[in-house]
Parts: sequence; structure tokens; C-alpha cells
Amino acid sequence: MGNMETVLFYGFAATALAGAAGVLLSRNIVRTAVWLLATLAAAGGFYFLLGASFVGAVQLIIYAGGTLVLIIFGVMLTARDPRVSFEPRRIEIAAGALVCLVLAGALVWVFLGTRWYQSPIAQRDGQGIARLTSAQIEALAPGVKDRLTDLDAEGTANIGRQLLSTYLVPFEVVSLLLLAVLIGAAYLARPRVPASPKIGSGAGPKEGRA
Amino acid sequence: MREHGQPITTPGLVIPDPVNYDIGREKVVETDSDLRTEEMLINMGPQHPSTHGVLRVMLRTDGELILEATPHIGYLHRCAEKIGENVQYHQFVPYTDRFDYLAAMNNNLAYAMAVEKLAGIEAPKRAQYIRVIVAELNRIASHLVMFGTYGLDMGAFTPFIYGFRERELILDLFEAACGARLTYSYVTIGGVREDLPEGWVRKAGEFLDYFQPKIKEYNDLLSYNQIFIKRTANVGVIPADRAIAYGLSGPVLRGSGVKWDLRKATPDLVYDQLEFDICVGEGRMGQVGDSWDRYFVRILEMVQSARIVRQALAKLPSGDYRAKVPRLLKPPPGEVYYETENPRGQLGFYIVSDGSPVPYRLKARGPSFCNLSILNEVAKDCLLGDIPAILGSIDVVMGEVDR
Amino acid sequence: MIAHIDYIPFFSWPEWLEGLIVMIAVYLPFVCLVAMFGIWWERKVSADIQSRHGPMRTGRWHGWAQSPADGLKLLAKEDLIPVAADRPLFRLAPYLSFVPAFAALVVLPFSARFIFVDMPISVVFLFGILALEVLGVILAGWASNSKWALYGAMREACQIVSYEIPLGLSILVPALAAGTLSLAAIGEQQGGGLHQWLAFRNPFLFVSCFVFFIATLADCKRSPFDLPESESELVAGYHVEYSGMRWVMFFFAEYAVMYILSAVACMLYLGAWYDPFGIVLWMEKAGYVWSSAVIGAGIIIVKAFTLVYVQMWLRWTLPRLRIDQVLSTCVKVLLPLACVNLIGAALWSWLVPAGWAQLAVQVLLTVIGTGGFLFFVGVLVRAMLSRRQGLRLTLLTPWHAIPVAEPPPGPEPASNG
Amino acid sequence: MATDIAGKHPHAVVAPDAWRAAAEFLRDDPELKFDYLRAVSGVDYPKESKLVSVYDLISTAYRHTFAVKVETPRENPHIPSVAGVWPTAEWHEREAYDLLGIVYDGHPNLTRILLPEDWQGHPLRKDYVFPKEYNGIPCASTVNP
Repeated sequence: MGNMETVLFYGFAATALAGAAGVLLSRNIVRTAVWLLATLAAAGGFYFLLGASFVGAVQLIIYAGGTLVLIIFGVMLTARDPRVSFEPRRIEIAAGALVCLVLAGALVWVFLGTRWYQSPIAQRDGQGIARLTSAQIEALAPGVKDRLTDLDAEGTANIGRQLLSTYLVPFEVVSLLLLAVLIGAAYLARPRVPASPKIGSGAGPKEGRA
Repeated sequence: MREHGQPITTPGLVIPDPVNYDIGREKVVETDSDLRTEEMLINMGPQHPSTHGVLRVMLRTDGELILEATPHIGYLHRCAEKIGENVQYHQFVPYTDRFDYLAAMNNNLAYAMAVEKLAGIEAPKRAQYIRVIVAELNRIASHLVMFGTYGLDMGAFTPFIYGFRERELILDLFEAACGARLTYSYVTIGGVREDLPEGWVRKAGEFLDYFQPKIKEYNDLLSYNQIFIKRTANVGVIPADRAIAYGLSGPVLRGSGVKWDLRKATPDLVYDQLEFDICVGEGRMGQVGDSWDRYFVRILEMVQSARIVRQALAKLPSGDYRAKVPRLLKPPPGEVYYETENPRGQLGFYIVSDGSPVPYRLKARGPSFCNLSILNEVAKDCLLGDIPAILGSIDVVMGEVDR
Repeated sequence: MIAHIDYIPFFSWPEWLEGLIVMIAVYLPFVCLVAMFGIWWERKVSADIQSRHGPMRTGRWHGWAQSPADGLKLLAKEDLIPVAADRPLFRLAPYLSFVPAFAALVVLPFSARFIFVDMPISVVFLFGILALEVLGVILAGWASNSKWALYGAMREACQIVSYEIPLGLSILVPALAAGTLSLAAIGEQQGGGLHQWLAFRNPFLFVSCFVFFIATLADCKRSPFDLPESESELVAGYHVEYSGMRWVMFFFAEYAVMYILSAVACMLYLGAWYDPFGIVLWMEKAGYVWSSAVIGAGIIIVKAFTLVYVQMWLRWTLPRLRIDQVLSTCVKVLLPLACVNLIGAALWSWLVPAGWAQLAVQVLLTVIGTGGFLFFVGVLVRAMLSRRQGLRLTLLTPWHAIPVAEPPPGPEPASNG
Repeated sequence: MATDIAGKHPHAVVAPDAWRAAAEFLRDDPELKFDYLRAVSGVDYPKESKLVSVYDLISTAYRHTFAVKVETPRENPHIPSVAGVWPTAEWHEREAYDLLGIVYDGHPNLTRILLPEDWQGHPLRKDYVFPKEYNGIPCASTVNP
């Protein structure tokens, strides 16, 4: 077993698969949320392994920290019974299975079709990086290790520069979209119960709540 | 032996919980948008940090919003009135300590005055002055407890410690006077149980000099604290007419701007020879009658009480401290209803006597009993965080609610 | 030894093992020590504020052994799980809340040399990991199936939605001023003397330092924002059903996050591991590598604990805000302020030339900053001094004790109180 | 309508069916203005076999006090409730019902307030027999019952 990276990779892959299976199979909606957390964290782990730590950290923030909290928050407020559970009928299972098959087929086809990027070191000696020990890598390409941290830093800076240069327009459009979503959500959840004048708003001296 | 996970009840005896939990379970708040939330029924149960004793408030909430708050009382019911019908007049005095256990002197005073009025006994001058001094000191001690626990309800721990530091000194004074720290039974029918030991008056004066600047410290610590104001101003507003209609009394009534104090309205003791003024809520930090007003009225009352005690100490006459009262007191047949101004409101005694040494009927009207009855109307449409604010400002003592 | 462990990929099995050993041997005891010291110190600070002594008995000098004693007691306590609780989630929640707090230490530099992993984006990583800590709290509230815990969890979810954006923005402001996202690099820029500290670089950073501090208060659920575990309303909030070691996990997580966020605040704003006079920087340049690293670590820990002291000071004096007030303060006050700081800092670093104008502003802000700090230190010292001649508790010497007849002329002295 | 102004507790006796109108009159009459109901006390007179409900009133405007007694037979005591006139009566009347068994007609929520909901008997009645046990919990002391 050459270096630690492959071990970690298989570890993350296993958690991702287990999480995905858990999301599918578990009855209790909060448990699905926890399994989802496992998959998302594993996805973050992949990015770290690939050296793109910025994308990994952003994945953690947005998915694990943000969306998951909102899912759990939504579940807690509206679940009729604290432990709501699904009893899918046969028809639903069959339809679900069909859709999964179609999706799986498409994924596999794309997976086989693409030409994966081969790092120059692996192309030169032909046996792929996974089975090399760090000493052998050092021999093949002197100084690659400490360049890696700078590579990553460059990558992050690169993302920043491209976001505000080549991809500026989509960046602005997405921010406008999010703004619209924010206002829509606020409108939907406006206070339904008319706030009677007595409601304590503590709005400071001499100004009761209208 | 109870295995792990077994429900913890004595085998074969499951006390039926009278409340059925599924009222309002199905009733869902109809909303125009498709966002439906479900009501929840919460037991702010007998054991809860901010209910000041064994009070259960059944809250029907929708998220943080309170739709209904029905208090369930009776956990501390000791049938004092039934005992009152089987016990002689003198023997009932210790029971009156246990009504409002934070102001036992004032309870004894109310009962003693009622019986004296029934039996036509007149307490000597010195006894009346001692009664005023002791009652007002107990009012300061009781308000200090309110100040401490109200800070605790709002999340500030320090006021509690400072409030109890001063209360310790008052309890030392009471211990010197009658030997007890909480249930004194010091004021009895006809006067006071024992005379004040010598040097007590000087020590009481010393305490007042030490206590006067402390009130400014309390105001800096809690009253004018911005977060405390945000938490209490405009919260639990009780308009004056509703306060009178619900029979509120004491600082809760005065907090709503009603200028009503029994010490001025029916001055029986020597209150008419001492000048002090009634503190009323003026809505300084929000609407008149909000929780901050009720709290601040009590702080002002502490200042007034200190002023009363200082004047009473100066005018304390000599003479005997207790009128001649026969051991087996047999008041003439008749009935009387008498109320005095307790720290929490007006404690009233309705005594019916049929000439025998045992009262025929003895009814105690607890101020907290009436003050608590307005909780449901005030707590509607407020947030869960406001319940401790409202309950703390009404300052309920369960001893006199359940009697 | 642990100087610069390379990046995760391409390192071999023994190097990974070495990292693990360091993690267990150095960081785990460090977190436990920080938590235990924090608990003991909080009790001492609260006692000091309330003019009482705090723990004095266990372990002779000022009850230093109080926290380990509590730890042992809690170890022996029975870990109850409510009958209707969601067992696996109930057990998972405390670990889900402790692990992120512990993982955040990976990127937290203690001095120029003592960094476990010098990640180029350690600031963003730290922010991502700390966002996970909330999930543990929410799951704890949900899984213990008690209405109070559910309320605590919902309040925590509301709170995170409101304070996370100001926290994130006020982390970005110093990164933007320093030009890098790596904590170590930000730290290294604040070496030479007090005016080099990032908090005094421009007025926007100065304000953003306070915004960050308030957001950290909300993050570790302290003082005015401690709604998820508010005793007076929700009995004990999300950890109401926990006891024994599970409850300790939550407690450790809280104190660990308190220390970490204070350390990050010092790292970003208050001159990381450098002292105000530039001595450590001079030592680093003059080659005393190891001694400067150790002193630097000491300085950062002391600075972090001063900030922790301020958090405790706030907790024991201020009452608690209500949930809608917390939301409105975070969203209506902190968020716009954080945005203004971000834009202002960006414009500032673009417009103001690095010459004497920048230096003048830095010196001015330093004067304001140190003036405020010394004022508060003065308040503390005056409080310390004025407490000495406080009143004896009982105003009344037991003068009413009945005079005892002439005590027998035995050796023991006449004892009357 | 016997009235006894002298003595220590000036009061008037009102018949139950006229009590509701009298209550509204007492509260709204400009000279009287009894807007503050201090206490509602139930008293049991087994010898005359009647239950009396005593209402103590005071006017915050004129500071004069007055009491009203309403008598009902002991077998099925019915008194019209004045919870509508003075809301404070709501809890006091529930307590009188709880401890003495006086039924107040028209009361919004006439249930026991101090004793558990399923308690039998009304303790403050003179002929009340102390129960031996309540739902299996022994009440009287087993040493000397």
C-alpha cells in the first residue's frame, strides 16, 4: 500500500456510498439528514484529497453548514409527528428504481467516455501515482512536495481571479437570483398571526409596536 | 428492580394525570399561505426555574408565539382555612407566616389587626410603632428577593447575590428581635411577642445608612441596563381598568398607574403620622403598566419603606409592647373583613366568630391569588421568552396562592 | 519535528502516523486543559464579580482541582437516555458537537513554527468546520425528544442563521487587508510593534474587530446570546436530557470553541503571537527560532484568555436577550456593519497609499485602542482595590449573646464569636 | 333584603335571582362606583341549612367599603355568577365552588381550582368526612387513623 492518500480516498468513498445508501433507506427524516451530512462531508474530503482545499472548505460551509441546517430546521418546524416516517407503496418503489437505473446508466456512460487528466509524472512512468511511495515521487520529480502547497494557494487565487474576470456575468446573475429567492422566502413566511398591540417588542422607550 | 429504560413509577400505581394532552393537537393554525405549523402543548411544569415555586402554566404555543397560558395551581394547598376552623385564635398565628413566606411579618400583622378589630382590642402605641418598623423592613427584604429573582429570570446572575447580601442584614435584625429568620410569628394579637432588645434601634439605623446608597447600585446594575429594558419594557402591559377589574393589588396595581395604597387609603396603624408617598408606574421606559414599571415601582417602594422605618425609629415611644389579652380569647359573635398592604398586594382576612374560642369561618384573600389570575390575558400573543418576564414582574408566591 | 508537515497527499504511512501521535499527545491534552482551566476560571471570575470566593476547598490553593474532581464525578454518573429518545442520534450528537471544535485546532497556529498544517486557506477551512458544530446542538435538541430541548435546538438554528454571515464577513475583512487567506501569513504581518496590529490598520478593521467579537459571543452561545441553553426559560436548553460524560462533551465543546474563537480573534486582529514591542519579531530575525516560537505560543495563549475573560465578564453582568431581539441585532445591526467594513477595507487598501498617511492613521487608532483598553483595566483594578474594605457580612456583631458567667480560668480563651 | 349597616362588617343580604342586577348597579352607580371586588368568601351554616357567599367590595374612587351576602339552600346551592361584572370573581368563585360546592351559574369555566379535578366532596363544609385514601395513596395516617 503505497501512500496514505489512497487509503484515505477509499475511506471517503466508502462513507459517501454508505451515506447515500443511508439517505435512501432510512425511514426517519432526521436520520436521512444525518446520513446526508456523512455524504457531503465525504465529498468535501475528496476535494481536500485533490488538493483543492478552497473548494473543499466551501463545500463544507455551504452544504454541511448551511443547507443541512436549513433542512433540519424545516423538518423540525413542520413535521406533524416528531418521528415522521415514509411508507412508500410498491408503485413508488418501482418508479424510483426505474429513474435510478436511467441515471446510473447515463453516469456510467459519461464515466467511461471522458479522457481523465493524467498528471505528467504518472504519464512518464506509466504506473500511476497511487502505488508510489513519497521517496520514489521525490526521486521522479524533485521538489514537487513543497510546490504542492503553493500549487494549492495559486489555485485558490486563480479561482478568485477567474470569478471576477472571465465568469463575472454568471457570478452577478447568480447573486441577483439568490437575492430574489431571499425576498421570496421572507414574503412567504411573513407573520401570519396579526401582531396585537400588546405584543412585547421591547422596541425601546416610548414607541410601542404598531 | 427497575431495569434500564423502564418507566419510573411505583408498580401498580399510576397517578392519572388529569390533563389530557391531545386538546388542540389536531387544531392547526389555518394560514393563507401553505406554510402550516402545528400547535404544541407545553407544561411549564411544577418544577421550573422561573415559576417561583410549584406553579404549573399550561402553554399552548405556535412556535415561539404563546396562544394561551392557563395557570394550574393547588400544588401547595395545605387547607389553612380548614385548620383555621379547628384552632384557637392565638394558635393560628404561625400558620399566617406560611402564607407569603417572604413577608411573614406583614401576614401576622394582617391577621392580628383583623382579630383585634373583631375582639375590639387596641394595641399600645409602642407596639404599633414596632409593628410598622418590622413590617416595612420585611417589605424591603421581600422586594430584595423580587429584585434578585427577576434578574435571575432575565439571565443576569449577579443581582441575585447582591440583593441577598442586603437581605441577610435584615434577617439578622429580625433574628435579634424574635429569634427566627423567615417564619417569625412576632406580631401577635394585642401587640408584639417580645420587646426589641436594647441597641436594636441603633443597629437598625446603622443598616439604613448602609442600605440607602445600595439602591443606586441596583439601578446601575439592572434597572437601567439596556438589555434588561429591552426585555421588560412594553412587555405584559396591563391597562389600569383591567388591573382594577381583575382585583390586582400592591405594586402590580400601582405599576399600571393606579394610585391605590391601603397604607394611605385606610391608615389604621400609625401610618398617618409618618409621611411617605405612593410610588406609581409612569411608563418611563415604555407604555404605562409594562413589566419594567411594575419592577421599578418595587425599587421606589424600597426607598419609601426605608424612609418610613427611619421616621418610625425616631418616634418610637416607650411603654409596654403588648395589651392584656386573655389566653382563651373569646371574641363576641360577629364577622370582620380586614386587609393590610403586603409587599405583594392586599392580604385580607374574613373572620366569622360565633363567640367560641375557635373561629367559625376564616377566609384569607391572598394577593398573589388575584394577581396570578390575569396571567392568561397578559401572556396572550407574547413570546416564550416573555413568560419569565411577566411572571417575575407579577412576583407570585405560591404559599398565598394555594393557602 | 512537527515544523512543516507536508500537505496531505503524497505523504506516506509513517508521516501520517506521526501526525496522529502529535494530535493525540499534544492537541487532545491541550483541549482538555483549556476546557478544565476555563471551567475553573469561570467559577472564579463569576465569584469575583459577585464578591464571593468561588471553589476554595478541593486541592488546597483556590480549589484548583475542582474541574478534575467534577470530571471524575461526571464520569461516575449514569448516562441516562430518555425512553422515547432517538437513541443513535442521541449518542451521536455530543461527538458531532465536540469533533469540529477539536478539528479546528488543526489549522490554528500557535506561533510561526508550531502549526500542525499550514493550509493556504486556513481561515475558510476554520469557518467551515465551526459551522458543523451547530449540527451537534440541533441534533441533541431533536433527539432528546423533550419539548424544552426542541425549543433550544430551534433557537440555535435561528441564531446560526443570523450570526453566521456577520461572522464570515468579519473574518474576510482582515484576510482582505492582509492579502492572504492563511492564518499563519496574516499572523506574520503583524510583527513589528503595536501599530502593526491589523485592528489598527484602518478604521474599518477597528470596527470589524468588535463586530467579530460580538459574533463570536453568539457563536459560542455566551452572555447576551445564550438562548439555546437559557436556564430561566428552557430549563437547560438543548442539553437538558444529557448527563454524565455526554454532557461533559457539550461543556468541553463550548469552552474549546470559546478558546479557539478568541485565539482566532487575536490571530486576525490583535497581533497574533507577537508582543506589542516587536521583541519576538527581532528574536525570530536574530535566529533564536525555538525560544521565539515558545514565547510566541505563550503570548497568543495569554491574549486569547484575556478575550475569554471579557466573555466571562459579559456573561455575569448582562441579562439575556430575547430570540427576536437576537435576530434583529444580528441581522439589522451586525450584518450591514460587516458589509460596510468589508467594502470600506477594500476601498481603503486600494485608495490610501502605504506612506505616512497610513502610518498616521495606524498610530491614531493605536492610541484610541490602547486608551480604551487601559480604561477598562483601570475599572478592573479600581474594583479589585475597592472590594478589600467591603462591609463584613453580618453588620451585627453577636452583641445580643447572653453574657456568660465568668469563664473558668482554663487555657482556652473566652470564645464569643 | 335585610341590611345590617351597624357592626363591624356592614353588609346587605340579597336574594340570588336579584343578585346579578344588584351587582351591576353597585358597580355602575355614579355615587357608589364599587369597581373593586376584594374577596368572595363562602360560609356554610348547616343549622339554618344554607350556604352564604359573601362579596366584599370597595370603591377606589370614594374609598368606602361594603359587603353583600347571597344565601342559597344547602341541598342544591345555585348563585348567578358575577364573573362578567368583576373578572376577579372568576377565580374566587371557582375556589368557593371547589371548597364549598356552591354552583355559580353562568361561570365561564366552573372547575376545581385548588383540589385535583377528580376529588370527591367539598372540604370546607362542616359535615365533611376526611377521605381515607385518594387513588391508592393513603391520606389518613396509618398510625392512629
